[in-house]
Amino acid sequence: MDYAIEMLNIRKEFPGIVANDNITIQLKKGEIHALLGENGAGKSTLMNVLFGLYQPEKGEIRVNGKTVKITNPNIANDLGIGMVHQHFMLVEPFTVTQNIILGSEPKNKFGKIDIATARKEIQELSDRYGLKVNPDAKISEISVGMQQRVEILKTLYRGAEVLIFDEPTAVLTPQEINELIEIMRALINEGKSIILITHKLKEIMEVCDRCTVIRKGKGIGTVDVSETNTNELASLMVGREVNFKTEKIAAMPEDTVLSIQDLYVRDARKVDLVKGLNLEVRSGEIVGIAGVDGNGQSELVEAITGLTKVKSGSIKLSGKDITNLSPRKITESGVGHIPQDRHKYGLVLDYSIGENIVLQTYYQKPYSKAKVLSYKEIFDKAKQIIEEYDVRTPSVYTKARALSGGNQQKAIIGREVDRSPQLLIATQPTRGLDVGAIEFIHKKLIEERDKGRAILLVSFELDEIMNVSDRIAVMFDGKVVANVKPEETTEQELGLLMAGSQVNKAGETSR
Amino acid sequence: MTSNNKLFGVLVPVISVIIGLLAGAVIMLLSGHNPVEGYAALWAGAFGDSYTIGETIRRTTPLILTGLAVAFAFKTGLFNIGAEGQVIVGWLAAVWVGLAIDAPMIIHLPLAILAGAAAGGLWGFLPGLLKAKLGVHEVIITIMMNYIALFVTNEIIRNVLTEQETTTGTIADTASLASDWLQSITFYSRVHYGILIALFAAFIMWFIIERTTYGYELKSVGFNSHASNYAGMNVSKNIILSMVIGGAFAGLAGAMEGLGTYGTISVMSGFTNLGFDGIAVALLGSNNAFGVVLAGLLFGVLKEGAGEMPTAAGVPTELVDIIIALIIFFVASSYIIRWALLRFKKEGK
Amino acid sequence: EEENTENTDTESTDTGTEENSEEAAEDGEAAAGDYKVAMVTDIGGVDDKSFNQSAWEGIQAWGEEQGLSQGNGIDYAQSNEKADYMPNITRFVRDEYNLIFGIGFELKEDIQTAANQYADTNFAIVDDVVEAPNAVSITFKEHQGSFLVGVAAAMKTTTNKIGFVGGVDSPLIKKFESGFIAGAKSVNPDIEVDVQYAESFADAAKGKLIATNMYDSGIDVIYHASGATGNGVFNQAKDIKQNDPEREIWVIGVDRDQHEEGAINDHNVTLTSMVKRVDVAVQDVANRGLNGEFPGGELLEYGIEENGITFATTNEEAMTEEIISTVEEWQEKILNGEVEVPQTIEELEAYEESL
Amino acid sequence: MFEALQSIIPTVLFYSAPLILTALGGVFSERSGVVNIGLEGLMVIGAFVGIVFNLTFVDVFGAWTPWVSIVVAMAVGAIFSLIHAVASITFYANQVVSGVAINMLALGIGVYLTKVWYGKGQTDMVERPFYTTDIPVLEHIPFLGPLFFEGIYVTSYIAIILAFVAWYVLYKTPFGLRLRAVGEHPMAADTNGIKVERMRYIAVLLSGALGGLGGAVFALTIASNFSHATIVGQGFMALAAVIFGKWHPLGAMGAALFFGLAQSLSVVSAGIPVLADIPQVILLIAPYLLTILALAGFIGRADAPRANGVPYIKGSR
Ligand SMILES: Nc1ncnc2c1ncn2[C@@H]1O[C@H](COP(=O)(O)OP(=O)(O)OP(=O)(O)O)[C@@H](O)[C@H]1O
Ligand SMILES: Nc1ncnc2c1ncn2[C@@H]1O[C@H](COP(=O)(O)OP(=O)(O)OP(=O)(O)O)[C@@H](O)[C@H]1O
Ligand SMILES: [Mg+2]
Ligand SMILES: [Mg+2]
Repeated sequence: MDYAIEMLNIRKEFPGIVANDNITIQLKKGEIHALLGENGAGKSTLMNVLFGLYQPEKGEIRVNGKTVKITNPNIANDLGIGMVHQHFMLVEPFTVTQNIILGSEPKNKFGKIDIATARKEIQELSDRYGLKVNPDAKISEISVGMQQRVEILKTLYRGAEVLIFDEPTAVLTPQEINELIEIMRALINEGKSIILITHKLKEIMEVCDRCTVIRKGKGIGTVDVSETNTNELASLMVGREVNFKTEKIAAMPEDTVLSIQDLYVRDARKVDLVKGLNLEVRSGEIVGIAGVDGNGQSELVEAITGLTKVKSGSIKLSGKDITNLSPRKITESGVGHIPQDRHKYGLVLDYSIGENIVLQTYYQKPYSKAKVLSYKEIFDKAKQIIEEYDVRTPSVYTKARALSGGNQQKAIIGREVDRSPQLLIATQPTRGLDVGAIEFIHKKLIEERDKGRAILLVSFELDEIMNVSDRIAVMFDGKVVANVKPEETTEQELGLLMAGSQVNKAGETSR
Repeated sequence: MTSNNKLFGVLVPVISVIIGLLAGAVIMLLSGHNPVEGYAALWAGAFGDSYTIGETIRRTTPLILTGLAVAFAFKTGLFNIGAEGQVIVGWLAAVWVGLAIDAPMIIHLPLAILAGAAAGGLWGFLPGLLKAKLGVHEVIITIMMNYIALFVTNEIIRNVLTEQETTTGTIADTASLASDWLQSITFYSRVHYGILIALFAAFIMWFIIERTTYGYELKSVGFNSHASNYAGMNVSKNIILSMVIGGAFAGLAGAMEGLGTYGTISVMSGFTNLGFDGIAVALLGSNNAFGVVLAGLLFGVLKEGAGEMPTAAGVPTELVDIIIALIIFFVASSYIIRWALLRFKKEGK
Repeated sequence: EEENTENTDTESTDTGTEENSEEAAEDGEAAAGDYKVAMVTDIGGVDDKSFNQSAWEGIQAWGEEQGLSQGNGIDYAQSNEKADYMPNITRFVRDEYNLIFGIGFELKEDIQTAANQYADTNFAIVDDVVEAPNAVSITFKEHQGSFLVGVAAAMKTTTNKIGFVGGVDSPLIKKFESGFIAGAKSVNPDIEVDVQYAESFADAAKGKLIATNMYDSGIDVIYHASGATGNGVFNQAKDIKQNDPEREIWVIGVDRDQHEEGAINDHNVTLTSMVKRVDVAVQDVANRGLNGEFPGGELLEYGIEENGITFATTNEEAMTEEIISTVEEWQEKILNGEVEVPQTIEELEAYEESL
Repeated sequence: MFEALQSIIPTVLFYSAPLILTALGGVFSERSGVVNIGLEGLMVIGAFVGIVFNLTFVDVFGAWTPWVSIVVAMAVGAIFSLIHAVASITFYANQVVSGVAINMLALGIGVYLTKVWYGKGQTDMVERPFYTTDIPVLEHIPFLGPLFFEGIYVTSYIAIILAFVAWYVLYKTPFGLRLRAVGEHPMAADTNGIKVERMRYIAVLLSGALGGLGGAVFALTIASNFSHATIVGQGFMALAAVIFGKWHPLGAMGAALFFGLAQSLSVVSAGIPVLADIPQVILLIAPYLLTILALAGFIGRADAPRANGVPYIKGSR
């Protein structure tokens, strides 16, 4: 058999934990090979071993049949292994070109970087694989999808034959995902081999040839994708049956909780990004906001939560005007929010889980009295939430930083839901989480709905929107252009609406 | 693991101090001095009799306070290089009130102390404000504010508090922290009640940071201002508050000098160094109130003891600066000490 | 004088406790054999090439006469910061020194306090005034010396513009300034004197900035009373001299003869220096103490007459016969009381009007 | 006007040169992600070595003494900064702490050795400091020549040229790209095969060399001797210049020149009749006030290199 990469019986330990325990994965030349496992199963670790960032305690790595020792990324590069990391390895203030050439820069006679040559080469590569990146753009100014392509270009520029993608689609919009799949196919056509880590079983079914499953650091086995289905993959991975279609009874919406009228919001550059938006969310319903990233969703959420000033229009919560109140006032009026970026906005990573649980309520009774904190109350509360929301952490005193993404997310959701807000805004609540965790979170959202909360779900995952929402508001160019019911539409139709076509017709039909 | 951490928390500074002193001994040997004599002199200079003990305490007092000033700002992720200037204005304000007001002690003394704290707080307010509202780096502003404090204070001493004199008159007894009783039991050292204020301030800092919602907010903003903003905290307010409280501690340090040690303020031709030493004290005390007290004491002991070294052993006082610097290095590099300790433990097993 | 001393002593017993001062007197006389003298420096340090150094030289010279050496009858303590003064003083008290000098006005409060506390010990403060029966205040008539170098500057200048660089604006330095201006104007009432303060005794960069500015504006003689800030003044003068050896450019030193600082190739930019003989004063006081005649409670002012103030003539090329003789003429006038040298800006104004 | 400029410009240049050099060192260090509060200490060491070497070897090197002195000061500065490098890069020390220790250590060692070697707290004045010169050829350029190229310290121009060199190195060469990458996102650099620790060591050593150079230039153009009072705050001003200049070599140079200009103006103004009535204290604080106003008014937010001050521990995030 012709293997591009073989990782045999790999063992990697971290203090107190065996992240990889005797795992084997073999990548055939020219295939796309999925690596599947729950959060914390050890996927990233395994790939970091292959890329030379970690040294395994045991095991053997072969490249094209030859045993190799990969002690640093340079060696991996030389062996033709490139990696697109889960958290992008891009230097933000640098341009695309600078990021790509970093570490292997072409030089001219005077020791100066030969940017022109580099740019040309990058342009060529970009054209060949249909990547469409602008070599002169700054990383901080391009979309996440573009950044990912820069990561891909980085590996291609270094002549990678084997590409590792660590959860590439977690951060992409559906459109971008489709484009990425096209790019991967183009890569395979050019003779490259790919290892793809993803939690999205549909993607595996769509593009992968084979799939290796790991669970809690142990290899479970490798299956041919053509001979399996998503249900089997899921149960292999989790070790039990997983329910995909979220069970729920029909919504019984009551009073209007959130009512937005003719909202205009500007971003930092003083460009209107929300332009005359109208939206209503009633108690007992989940309204999903569908839309391509960058159509004003973030600004909408920031406006509701008070993080950005509203230019004009009004936001009412159960009839009370909350437009341009401070974030704290808005929170106190009954808005809960699961933010998109949990590390930046959701948690103080250096605080313990317990302290994070009271991030909005620390100043209220019983967590503090007369400005003096009561740690007993705080940690009691934290223990209760950890219990209730199945947050896996050694203790409530553990720093949030040490928790896996899924568990961090569960803690945030627990915190927000526990406050019993009238309105719960969930932005990308399941990004990067495994199917088990996703199932749990969706169930929680629906439970809350059934308790009579109004829920606004913002997501780029059409699946999620279709599965969880009772009503879908499609956002395009700063406005809600359509209101549809999930059972009365298809992903295709939604996709078209999101792309802005038939704006008029859709707008008319939905009103 | 936790017990290990606690143990290391104590061991690391202790080992650092020991290595620092050993290094000092080596330097003395290399430069032709007798380390035993040198350290005997150091000891005598700091603890030799009741007088030196009194002076050691006196010297420790403002160091604790400037250490707290820097540590407090650090807790909010701010670097207060401006303790120096805050000390100076605090000193000025305290003496000013001590001179200008006629009131019974129960009013006068607290008022003078508060004036010092308020002046220091004000001096921290501007950098805090500029940082919070305009994002201007607090390090530059506090450095600039140090110079402004120095020159303006000199001007006020010369032209407002006196008529072209270099030293003001002595403050009223009702504003003085000095104590005949303390002095009499310490052979007329200048130890004064300020040490109680410094210890109380350390307690206050501990309480604010660890026990109150203010502390919770301040630390939260220091760790992650985005998340704090998200959670409804007023990030600007907390940045300003942190600089103001830090400044107030430094101002108190100045008040200690003005109301306790000297009873006057003089035109200064350079900085007092209390603020700069405060940075080292804060860092050595790992920015925690209790640590700052101990670090302040260590500084006080070494600096006071150093005075005896040239006369008794011919060793230049600067040796102590070298030792302190080395101790700070070792504490900062605790990683290597921890690593060595772990190795040691493993091999012992 | 001596009678005077006695008087002050006896009078002051009313304020101090009787026993104490008697004891002090007894001590002084009984221990005449091993009279121990020490000094506490200010921040400048014992080798500041200025009054600390001079004072220590005085004590050393005195010690030599008495057969004493450092650590054995005489000693000094270095102060690195203000907070060191008091511990240093007290250390000597406890080591039973009989006479302790505080060098520099910065030690005023501490000497005052110590004198009040330790009535058995004698103290002396240099450059300031304290009030205690067991302490003597030593000051210098710097204005007189400054007057003399002002005369020299006015004689030397060809541009009729001279400069004064002060350290920290204070009554003491104002004394230098007033005397200097008075001296210069006495020779030439129309002379322009530019005055700048660096607000630091340790800012050589500022000193150099000021000197550059002054020399550029046509000033050709600068008198500095600014400690290490003056390094910058010398540095700039020497730089000008290096580039243009023909250019007549001068610095007047302060406190001691700063001839050495002015050397540049075959030239020397130090015109003269206002020399303050702290050593003379210190030896004088030590001797009086030794003889049981400690002038407690007195203010001793050392001027030209007392040999405490002189001007340097080391730079023979620059200090021509003519200049020296003119300066000496004025010195005579000061000595015989014909000229009363102003010590403050107000007195200076009055003096200028009288010209 | 012309004359005013002619007297201001050379003063600005000599005042700023040590700050520029030291600030460039700060830029290198901080661009690589190592905070350097220790600039003051590095200047102290530079000044100490510059003076001591000059005093000791003036007979050996003659007219070349100041030049050899600053080179030796650079070397010793670099070696001294190794302490900061080892502590903050290899031992993951808190970089601010280590920098503060550098400052104390440098002054301690400098003054201690001065006392041990010379038996007193300050050295003699050096016989051969730097002197100003007219720059050949350039001095004849009309108008500009007399302003910029007459009576100038060559070291001032070295400082300015080095600023441009630093800019070229940081922004035009692979080395600079890597160094900046290490300061922004060390893990990204690591995955690209760049040796993060080595880059940081080089950067810190450069800051030591430049800080040493800055201190030596200060000592040999301005102070002429060494004592505890030779370097008092210049290092902190250089640090301020680094931040003021937004961690850019040319920005730092601009900031240092601005400080020089402000100081020079405060001195010059005292001599200008119209301004003579302004209280002295206003002129004294003017340079510092101007800096604050400039920052608050139009310079505003300055973002440090992202990873500045964060030790890079492989495998953590
Ligand atoms: N640097 C590290 N130090 C200590 N432990 C680590 C480290 N990196 C990973 N681990 C441990 O290894 C286990 C596997 O982590 P890994 O990152 O490989 O998970 P993963 O499968 O990529 O998860 P996800 O799906 O969330 O990306 C984790 O449970 C974690 O406890
Ligand atoms: N320094 C560390 N110490 C302890 N555990 C760590 C460390 N770094 C990573 N981990 C562990 O690695 C595991 C997975 O890391 P990974 O980077 O894959 O995060 P994740 O769970 O995918 O989160 P997300 O993708 O949302 O950031 C986590 O369980 C975390 O506990
Ligand atoms: Mg992962
Ligand atoms: Mg993940």
